[in-house]
Amino acid sequence: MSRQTTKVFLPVLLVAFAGGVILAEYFFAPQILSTLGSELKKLGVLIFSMSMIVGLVGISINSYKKISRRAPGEWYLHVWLLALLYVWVIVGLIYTPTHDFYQWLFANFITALYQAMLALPAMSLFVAIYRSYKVKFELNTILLTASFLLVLFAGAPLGEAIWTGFTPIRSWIINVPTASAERGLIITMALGVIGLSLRTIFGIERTWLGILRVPTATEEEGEGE
Amino acid sequence: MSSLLEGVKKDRFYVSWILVIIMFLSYLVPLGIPVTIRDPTREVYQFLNTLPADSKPLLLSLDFTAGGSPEIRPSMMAVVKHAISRGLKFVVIGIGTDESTALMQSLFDDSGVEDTYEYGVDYVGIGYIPGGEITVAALAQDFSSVVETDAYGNKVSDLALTKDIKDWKDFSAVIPFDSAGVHMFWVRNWTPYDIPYYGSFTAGSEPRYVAFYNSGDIDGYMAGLRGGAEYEILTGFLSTGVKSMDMQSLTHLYAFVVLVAGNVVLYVFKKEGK
Amino acid sequence: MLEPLGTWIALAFTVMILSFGLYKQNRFFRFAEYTAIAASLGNGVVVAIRYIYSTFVEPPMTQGGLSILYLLAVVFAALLFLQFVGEYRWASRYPMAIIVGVGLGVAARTSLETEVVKQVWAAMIPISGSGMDLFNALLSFVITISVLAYFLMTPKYKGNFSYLLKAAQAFLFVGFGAKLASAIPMYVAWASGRIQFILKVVGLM
Amino acid sequence: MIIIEGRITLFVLFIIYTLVMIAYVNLGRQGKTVNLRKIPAIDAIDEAVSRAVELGRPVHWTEGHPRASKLYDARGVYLVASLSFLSLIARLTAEKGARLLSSVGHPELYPIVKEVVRTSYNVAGHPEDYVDEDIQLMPEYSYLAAVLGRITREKPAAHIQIGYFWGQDSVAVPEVAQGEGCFSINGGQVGALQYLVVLSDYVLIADELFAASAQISRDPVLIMDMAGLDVNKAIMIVLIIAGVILSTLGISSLANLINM
Repeated sequence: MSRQTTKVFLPVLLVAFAGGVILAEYFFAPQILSTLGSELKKLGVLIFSMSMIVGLVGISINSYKKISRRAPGEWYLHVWLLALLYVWVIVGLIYTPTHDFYQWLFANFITALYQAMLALPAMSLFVAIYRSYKVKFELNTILLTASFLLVLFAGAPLGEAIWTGFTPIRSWIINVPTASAERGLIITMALGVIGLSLRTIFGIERTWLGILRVPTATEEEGEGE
Repeated sequence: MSSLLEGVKKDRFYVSWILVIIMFLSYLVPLGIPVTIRDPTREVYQFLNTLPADSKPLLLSLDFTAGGSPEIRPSMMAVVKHAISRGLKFVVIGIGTDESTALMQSLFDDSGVEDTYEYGVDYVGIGYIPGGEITVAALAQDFSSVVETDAYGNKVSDLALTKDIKDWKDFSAVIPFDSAGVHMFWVRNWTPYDIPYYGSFTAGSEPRYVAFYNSGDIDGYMAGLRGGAEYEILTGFLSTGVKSMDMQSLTHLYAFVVLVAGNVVLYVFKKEGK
Repeated sequence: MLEPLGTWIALAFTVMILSFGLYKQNRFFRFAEYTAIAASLGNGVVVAIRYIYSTFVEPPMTQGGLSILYLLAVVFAALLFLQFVGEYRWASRYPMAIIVGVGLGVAARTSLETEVVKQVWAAMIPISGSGMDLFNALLSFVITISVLAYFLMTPKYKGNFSYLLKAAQAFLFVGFGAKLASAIPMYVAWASGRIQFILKVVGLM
Repeated sequence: MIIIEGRITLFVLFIIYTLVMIAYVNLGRQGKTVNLRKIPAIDAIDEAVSRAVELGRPVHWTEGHPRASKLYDARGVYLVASLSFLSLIARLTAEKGARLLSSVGHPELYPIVKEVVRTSYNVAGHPEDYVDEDIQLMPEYSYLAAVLGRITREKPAAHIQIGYFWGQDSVAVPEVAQGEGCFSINGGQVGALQYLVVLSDYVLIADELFAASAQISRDPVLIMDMAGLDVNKAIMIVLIIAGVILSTLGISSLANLINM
């Protein structure tokens, strides 16, 4: 096999095979297809799980490099990262994830950190409102601001206490213009999704391999290292 | 102060600090801005308040994540406390996220269900069931084929409450609590049946489901923190929902102020620039 | 003993993360950030190893038969590790190809059903009724069609058609404004969860 | 019946879609081509990279929250689209000599991103500039904090965020990037557009996200594929118009097709 076959042709063929089976399983009745399809999906989850371990190796290598060259200001953080990471993995493998101690770790490390992170977007949203609505006399910006304000006032008890009319206006804005514009967006987006999927399954587009053009171009030669 | 603030983006700093201070103060100094009870929430309350205590169990689905729980949890707690006070039986499942088993456990711990209810007879916790929309559809047609054991490893066919449940007819109502965006699964697959359908979802997704309420598919709902607060007022189990209403009103007002302030600053700044 | 300690750890992490939003990038935030990376990767690795073991390694050991193929699948997935070996790096493309193919197949069929066909058919609302209903049905129809036309790539619009496109853009922005405003309660509720937590730990609520 | 009950209409539409696509791709193979509408956001990537070179600061690329999408589920295609942008960005940074920072949220994408960036650097003829450490994995729950931290520390000149984003990532990340003075080009699913529109210099709206390779490569095959996509869109428009007219007249035969 030439280098080209192993490096480009086979991966493209595998994409076509996996995608083709998943699509065929959806349309056609024979049992063999759905068995094959569900095994492929399982294989997908297996590769996903394996990539988690690849990630572990990758992060370990990166952190080790930073620690060994004593990267200023951050090498001790990487020591902590590696220590916690491996302690966590060992704890999780010795005890089960349903063990009380693991649950305690999960609740007070991951959940606490994650919920705190979810508090950041609220601040960002208000900063965005402060910074981004530079109302110019442009139709789009005016419309954006107007519908923003109308819906805003209907969103809280205070707005309703001021004027009860905000609520029906909000319902109309959201159910008529917003919903139908969104429907158009969703259909367009989905057609694009199918387009990219089929292009890649048919091997016309190979950007996921880092190759921009179709095989007819001379690009393929440059691809060999 | 000036050395402390060096390198900080000033505008951003003030905008976020004022937001957080407003939120803290709204909990510490309640203003009591009146909350009007809206019809959809009242419908849920009236249904649960008139349902006879010996009727079939309610099906509660916890489809929210730990992240979304500040918004949905108040309505869930209020509904469950109300059901307990009325002696209604219930089955708890979860289809949206794998976090629902843990959320269910915290619901049982915090609602005091264990004090008055007997597990397996008055309530059952199934926990997370994987499979998404297909599962939701299958639950309505053949409950026992989808659910075999509860969250604690008991066979559902051994538990008094669940052993006779076959399909949707064996529940008196279904109430999904959703922040994971799976409420549509329930609407699509359960509203065709003749079973009272109530729901709780995020305020942001309320507009999408209003259409189903208007057409009569959804009999009533609680939207976000606000819906939870309304339900707490109706039942008298006042908790975080009601306490958060001032915060909601004030932050909305603040959003308006910030919008105006941003433009004023821009205008003044531009003028000076010229 | 673990419980109160856990609450204080959680409080400390909460404050460290919030310090980013309220102040700026600082050493404590960075510590919390690295903790989050380590903890969530650790959790992911634990879940992954357990999944691989229970689904792909245990059955061949206990059942034998065709399930022996699962061991081959594990070896195939492990080709990913070859990316660390310079010379045979290309072999890690094979498992990648499978996962990409599965994803694209699922995406194509899901989009076709839930996002194209269901939405197209949902758009086929009769333009009838009276007063506001008629107006709303007509408006919805016009907006959906004009937004779809707006995103066509090949035609160059001229004359009256360009007004349709302006309208499509305008309605898109009306929608963006409405969705932006209805997001506020959600984000604020998220943040309020942490504020209530802090108040509870400090004992003010 | 060989086709699964209830999916006949879907199958017919799928076949029509595929046939149109194949026909146009064949036209492209024969060298025919059409003019596509320019997507400004894609041209802006070039500008963004040049700006980064001028300022001597890096370019930052990220693709989203791993709990919101997985490569093997229905939203994975957004990540594949993001990869096609990454290969363009990597080639430009390699050619112009800017540093490329990749923040990868998805563990399953981590090896692929390394592969794409390395290949792009090879193709551009600068394999020696590839830095493995600049590609960082930010798994699951840590994504938001890690990306925000990285942006504020490294202060990139350009921030390019394309993929599938949950609310928190599509608000906080672009806002912080904007605050750091990044030139930002963002794109995401329909649910994230309202935030991206107010927080970016350029936004990829709707299927512009999937059209990158055609505009970049100017390859007739890919361009004609886009033209085929337009025909498919037109088919949908015609279907909607026909459906609305028929149901207004009280004829429900077309509307009933969905159940077949």
